[in-house]
Amino acid sequence: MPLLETVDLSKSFGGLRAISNLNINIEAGSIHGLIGPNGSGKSTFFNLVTGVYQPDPGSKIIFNGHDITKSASHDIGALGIARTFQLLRLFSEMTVLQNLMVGYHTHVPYGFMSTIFNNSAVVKKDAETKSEMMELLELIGMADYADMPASELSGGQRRLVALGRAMAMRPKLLMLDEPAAGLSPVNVDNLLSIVMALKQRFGLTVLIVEHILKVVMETCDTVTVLDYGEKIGEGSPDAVKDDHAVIEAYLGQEMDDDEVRKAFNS
Amino acid sequence: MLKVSGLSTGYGKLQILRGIDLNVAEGGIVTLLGGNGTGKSTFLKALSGLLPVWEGSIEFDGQKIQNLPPHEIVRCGLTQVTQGKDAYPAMTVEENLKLGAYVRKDKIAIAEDLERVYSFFPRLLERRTQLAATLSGGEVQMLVIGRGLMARPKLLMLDEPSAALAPKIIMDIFATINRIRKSGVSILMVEQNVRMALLLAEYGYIIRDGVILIKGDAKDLINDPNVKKSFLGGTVANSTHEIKA
Amino acid sequence: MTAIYSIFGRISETIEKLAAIHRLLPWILAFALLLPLPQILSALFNDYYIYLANKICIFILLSVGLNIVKGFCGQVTVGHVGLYAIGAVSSALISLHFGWSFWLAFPIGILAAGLAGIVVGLPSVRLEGAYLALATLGLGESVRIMIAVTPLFGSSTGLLSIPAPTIGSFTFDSYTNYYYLVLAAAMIGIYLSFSILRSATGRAFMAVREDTVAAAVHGVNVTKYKLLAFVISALYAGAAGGLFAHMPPGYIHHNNFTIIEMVTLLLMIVLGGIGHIWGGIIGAIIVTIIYDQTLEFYFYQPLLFGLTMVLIVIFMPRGIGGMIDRYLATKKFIASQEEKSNAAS
Amino acid sequence: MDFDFSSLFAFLLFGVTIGVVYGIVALGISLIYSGLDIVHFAHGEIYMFGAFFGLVFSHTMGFPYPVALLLAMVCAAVLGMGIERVFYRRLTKGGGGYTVAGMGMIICGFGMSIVLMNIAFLIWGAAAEPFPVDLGMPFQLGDITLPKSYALTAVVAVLLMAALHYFLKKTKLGLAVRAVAANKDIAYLMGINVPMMISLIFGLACGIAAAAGVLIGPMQSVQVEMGYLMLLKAFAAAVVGGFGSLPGAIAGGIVVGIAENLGAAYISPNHKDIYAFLLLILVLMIKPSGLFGIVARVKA
Amino acid sequence: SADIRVGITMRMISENGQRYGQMVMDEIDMINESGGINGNMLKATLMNDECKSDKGVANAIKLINQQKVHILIGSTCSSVSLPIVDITEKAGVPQIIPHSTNDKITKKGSAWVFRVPVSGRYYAGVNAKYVGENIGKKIAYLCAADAASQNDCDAMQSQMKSQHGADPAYVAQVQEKEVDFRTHMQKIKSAGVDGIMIAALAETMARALTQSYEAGIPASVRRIGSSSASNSPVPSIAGDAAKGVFFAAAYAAADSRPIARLFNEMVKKRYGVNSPDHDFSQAYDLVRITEIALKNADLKLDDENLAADRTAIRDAIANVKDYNGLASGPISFCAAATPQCRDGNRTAVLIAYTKGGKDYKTEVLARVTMPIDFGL
Ligand SMILES: Nc1ncnc2c1ncn2[C@@H]1O[C@H](COP(=O)(O)OP(=O)(O)OP(=O)(O)O)[C@@H](O)[C@H]1O
Ligand SMILES: Nc1ncnc2c1ncn2[C@@H]1O[C@H](COP(=O)(O)OP(=O)(O)OP(=O)(O)O)[C@@H](O)[C@H]1O
Ligand SMILES: [Mg+2]
Ligand SMILES: [Mg+2]
Repeated sequence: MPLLETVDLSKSFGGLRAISNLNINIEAGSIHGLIGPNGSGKSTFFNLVTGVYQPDPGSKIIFNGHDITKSASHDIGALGIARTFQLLRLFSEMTVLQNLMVGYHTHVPYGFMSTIFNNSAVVKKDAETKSEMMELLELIGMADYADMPASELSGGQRRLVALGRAMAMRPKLLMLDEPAAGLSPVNVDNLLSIVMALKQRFGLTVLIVEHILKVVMETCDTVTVLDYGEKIGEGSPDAVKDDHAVIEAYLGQEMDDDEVRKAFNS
Repeated sequence: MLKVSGLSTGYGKLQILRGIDLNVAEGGIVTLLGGNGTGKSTFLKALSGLLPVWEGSIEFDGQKIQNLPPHEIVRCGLTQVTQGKDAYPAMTVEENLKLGAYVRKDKIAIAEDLERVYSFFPRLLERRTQLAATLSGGEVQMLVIGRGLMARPKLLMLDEPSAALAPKIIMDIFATINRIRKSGVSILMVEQNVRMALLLAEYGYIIRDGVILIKGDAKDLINDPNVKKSFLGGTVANSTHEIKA
Repeated sequence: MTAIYSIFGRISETIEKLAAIHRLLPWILAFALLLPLPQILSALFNDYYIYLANKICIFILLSVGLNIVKGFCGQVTVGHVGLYAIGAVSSALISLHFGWSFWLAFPIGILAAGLAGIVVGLPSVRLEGAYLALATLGLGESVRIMIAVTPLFGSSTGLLSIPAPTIGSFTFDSYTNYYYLVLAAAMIGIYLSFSILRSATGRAFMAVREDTVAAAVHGVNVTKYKLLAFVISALYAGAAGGLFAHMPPGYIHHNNFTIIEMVTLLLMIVLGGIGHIWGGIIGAIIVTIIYDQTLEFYFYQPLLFGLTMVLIVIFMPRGIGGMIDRYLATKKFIASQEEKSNAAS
Repeated sequence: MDFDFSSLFAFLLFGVTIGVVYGIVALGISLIYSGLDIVHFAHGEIYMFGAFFGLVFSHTMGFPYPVALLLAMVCAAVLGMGIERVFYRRLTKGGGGYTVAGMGMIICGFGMSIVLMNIAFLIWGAAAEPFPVDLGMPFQLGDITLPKSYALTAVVAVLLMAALHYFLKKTKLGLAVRAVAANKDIAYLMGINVPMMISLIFGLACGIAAAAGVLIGPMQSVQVEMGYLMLLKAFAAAVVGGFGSLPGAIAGGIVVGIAENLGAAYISPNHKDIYAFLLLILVLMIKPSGLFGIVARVKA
Repeated sequence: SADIRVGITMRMISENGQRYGQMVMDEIDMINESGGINGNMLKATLMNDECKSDKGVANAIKLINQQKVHILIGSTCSSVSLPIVDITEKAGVPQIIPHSTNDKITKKGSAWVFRVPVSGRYYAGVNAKYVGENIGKKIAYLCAADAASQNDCDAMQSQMKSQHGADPAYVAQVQEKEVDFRTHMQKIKSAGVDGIMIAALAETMARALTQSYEAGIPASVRRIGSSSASNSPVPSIAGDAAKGVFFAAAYAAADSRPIARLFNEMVKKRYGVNSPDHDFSQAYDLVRITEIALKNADLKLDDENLAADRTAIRDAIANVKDYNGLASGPISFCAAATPQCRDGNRTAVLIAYTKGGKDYKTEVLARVTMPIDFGL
């Protein structure tokens, strides 16, 4: 049974149909790629699944056996879906560690009332959470920055924090919206190894949107290709890479250095 | 055309750049490469006047421009397209583009340039009356590059123009950049897509920890083993990522 | 200046040590230390300062509450005095009209303010920033006008002879006696604010403040936390209102709840540090004292207050609390740097 | 009881005539909001200063009323620009709106409002000053007398609104103003002289507020404390009309003016001042974008 | 000899408020210059309460505990005097009130409070009698939300009811600083009344008066003012609209007694006020009464005897009988803690403006001394 399943998922903005009748199955334990030209609806898909946008009537989203089509964002998060944002949206006035602690929110083992009546247990549990989060930071290599406000990090560092914050949710499904955009090639490799390590360690299912093909090709088990909100291809990375429609809509021809130079000048 | 020598700057008391020397020749195309957090965007901000220059000088077109207010630097012909994809969300695509030509007075030429931008990026033409807030990430990137062009700058600075773009479009963008260069605009480009950037550029600089580490002809750099290695120092985080699974 | 900082640092270290023994220990100790304050003030200065201490405690409740909703949850409300007024008027009315004891009227007043807090908070579900400020400004001012035009609420004469609380034959009718009551209330208020803000609830507030969409996606029920923040702060305001109403001479009037009072409250949290856990407390103490010391210059006092507010927002946006934090952070950073260089050598 | 239609007409007329004044002040508030993304809480005091300037020019210095109106507008504009330069500049650099700096801006506005009020108090004292202006006999509309000043106000309001609307929507400078509003760094990179643009916005908005002050002076006399109540009503007007929308500001002002007059006439005279706030809150809850507002949804 | 400490809390933010405060301070200085009181100097501390009760309370406590004053003067606003009554009673400090007219101040039953102005209950009685007999019974009321005006308005309505059986034709409560009365005026106009009572602070009243004429309510409908109608901003702001307005006050500038003429001269010279309203005269009378009382009190003026001195001063004020000053009638106090004893001034004078503007003129319509128990 797929972990996430969408049935006839649609979303229009005014006259624009950003997603139309999309059926996607994401198998548990897999790394699933979602690619497509700019504006093809990938981020919209993320927003629909995580409840940021409400899908059009007739759509259905099922996660782990629950129908989450109409659920609120925070309930969806509690069910085990974590995501990053294309534009990150870190809590910029909070420290890196606090960002992660918010990610952990749904697993906080005490309620509001115990913060009033049973403060010592709260303090103890927070200390535990903190060390857990520090471990996670260690894992993504940001432990040194734990007490720094997120606003003072560079673009690349922020991406890692966003990843960490999503991981702090202890999700079943991790959805990454262009996690490698703007990273230097070396750091792209680093990021990939971090994601792979996290996946193995926590038994994650991962959905990646990425334009850096290397990421998709090297990590994904299955790739879905969108164009104008519709699925135009799906399969293993290699199969998709050679799919004519996909090349036409998204990849373009592969070229060696000289061909590229020539293309520049054409 | 652009001559930067000994440039140092930073945020508050935190120094980021420590004496950068960099030149862009008239009609040339230069790329600045480096790991994350090494100070590339900071460098561009200093050139545009958004950050004060602590030390060193910036000479553009024979004129010293360090510490001029940003809008005057733009009038000198130096335009930057930022990394943040900052379009004006509450304005339409076309209004955004028109703003790019704010410093210009030649109405007819502006209209021509508008058509040109639309011909580079047909997607923008489809969405010309849409609010920029509703564009996809890649569309916004096209929009801000287009907007930069509208100023008809002498030197266009691009901060990661290909980030978050589909592969097919990246090709188009670089080709467009090349065309822009050919029309007489010099280009200074920060990139993470090292291969494409070095294929396009004539000259390259590699920055690390606020200093220029390597520089040279793009043709040489692309095959230089040190280039690859130097990226290892890029600090997404300080530690190297030996993951213990 | 550094002396002040290091004293503060020393104090916070000591507090932490004490808290390690038992979490309530620093609180009980502080309470015990502050208990003889009236006698000390009376001996050192005069009884007027006991009255001032009473007022500070009430202001602490107000500004700590305001800091929760504004500083931590980022909801720009300027209707806080309205809630304060509701707490005061309901508690006063209940004891005046039904003759109920303070110990019943006071909690009912708090609850009434809490309920009103939900009403004031409701706009926050849909509105942000400036819009919310306007909505709450309207609500706060409406409360004051309602009091001003409704005879039952005191109208323009005000509610007078609101009885002082009693326990058995002990009456809280002198400022010394009343001090024990407001001190206890303020301490409980501070303690609770620390508990709330240092837990997941506090972090959820901050997440809501920073980015509601990101907060929601990370499992924070944004609506719930916004309302929670408003209700908590309203409860604080209600408590402060009740205590103000029953404080001798037991008189409240609608012009105790104007925009000027609101601005004074704002000044408190701005000076103390918006979003700083000590912000409301530091602000309430300093502003009340400075205000008192400059009473003579009444011609220029509002001018100075306004100017202070403007300048603080511009030059010290994180207030005194933020300055202390930065100092401590820098110190910690330097220490860690030294450690590193030591390790290297 | 018979329904008294002539009275109803009178109430509507009162609502409209006071409403346009709310609208003029709201116009300035809206302009600053759409220009800088901040809500200017000291705007009521600028309006008050404008009224005093008008009084000084027309009574102390003896200029004719229209000249005094213009001079007061200029002076208030200069005052506003000065305040912005000296105090607000550092905050607006940090961006307005919902940012922490935006919150600081609101508080700073409150502080500035107190400062201005007390400066005015030190200069002119607390007593209300009469500001009689002879515009000739009032209009007689059947049973209702309408002083000419009210009619003049309405005309000025419409003119101001039209001029501003044209400026923002149709001129290049207007586009630049909107760009500065949204993102100052980027506006700089477009070659816009951001500091000058901000001064311009403030100057315009404050000049408009002064116009309202001078116009209302003859009807209500001039007093240091006149700003606060006007500010509240103008806020209500701006929100009801749609924050940032200029025709909305005037329309909102009229709606608020009518609402409070009808409310006072037919619901309860005691609660006249509450109706504006109720309307404000109602509009915010039901249609936060107001009658004419535009919403820019921000993409996730 | 030592200092007699006097604490004053007043509304020092309005222009006239400042003048009243200044007058009290000046008169005290003059007492000191002429040798003080039995050789003791008066030491006065003046504080501003902005007409806000919490500030007034703080001032009173500060003056009593920090300055250790022997006597407290204040406040001008009823809503500030009211809570201070409790403070002075508990602390045992005599409080003498310059301007507040609210009934409840003396009804609280404090033995420490004395009122120099005429209580609202007397004003209402005088006003209602005159209105009912000379103007008519159909009266509209506009009442502003400050304590004095509210009190005047309520008392007037109940007096019209009890003296003439008349119900109000229209009642509206407005904000303290209301600026737009046109809707009310329109309704009043359609109601066709005999008179309009406007109870508000001076500036608000002036605006209401002006707008009543703009609404087309003819001059034949008489405008009745609350006691603040005597304040000079009313005629100077309302201009022509002030003409014909009448009100009850404690002092008439048109008073022909020599003492009054001298006083008018003095106020004009010192404070630039053309013709002083009764708040000036009350402030002046208050200082004189205090002076008399202090002269008669046997004061030790050392720290041990502070309480005794305060009591002595209280008793001395209570002993002031038939003080004939500026007030239109004699002022007498007595020892019991009752309104009868502490509302010392029972004579109201009915005044009407005959000319508005900065150089306004008044005439006296009647002078009435009320029975001591009236309105209780
Ligand atoms: N809130 C919105 N209102 C109107 N249109 C929207 C909105 N959000 C997205 N769109 C439109 O929906 C389409 C899909 O956008 P989406 O962000 O999902 O693209 P994407 O596939 O993520 O692109 P990219 O790779 O460039 O990030 C775009 O054309 C965009 O303009
Ligand atoms: N506003 C700021 N305040 C303080 N420090 C900052 C700020 N912006 C960036 N920095 C710091 O300056 C350094 C350089 O940042 P910069 O944005 O120039 O890097 P970059 O080379 O563009 O990296 P990337 O490729 O990730 O965009 C980083 O270490 C970052 O933490
Ligand atoms: Mg996207
Ligand atoms: Mg960068």
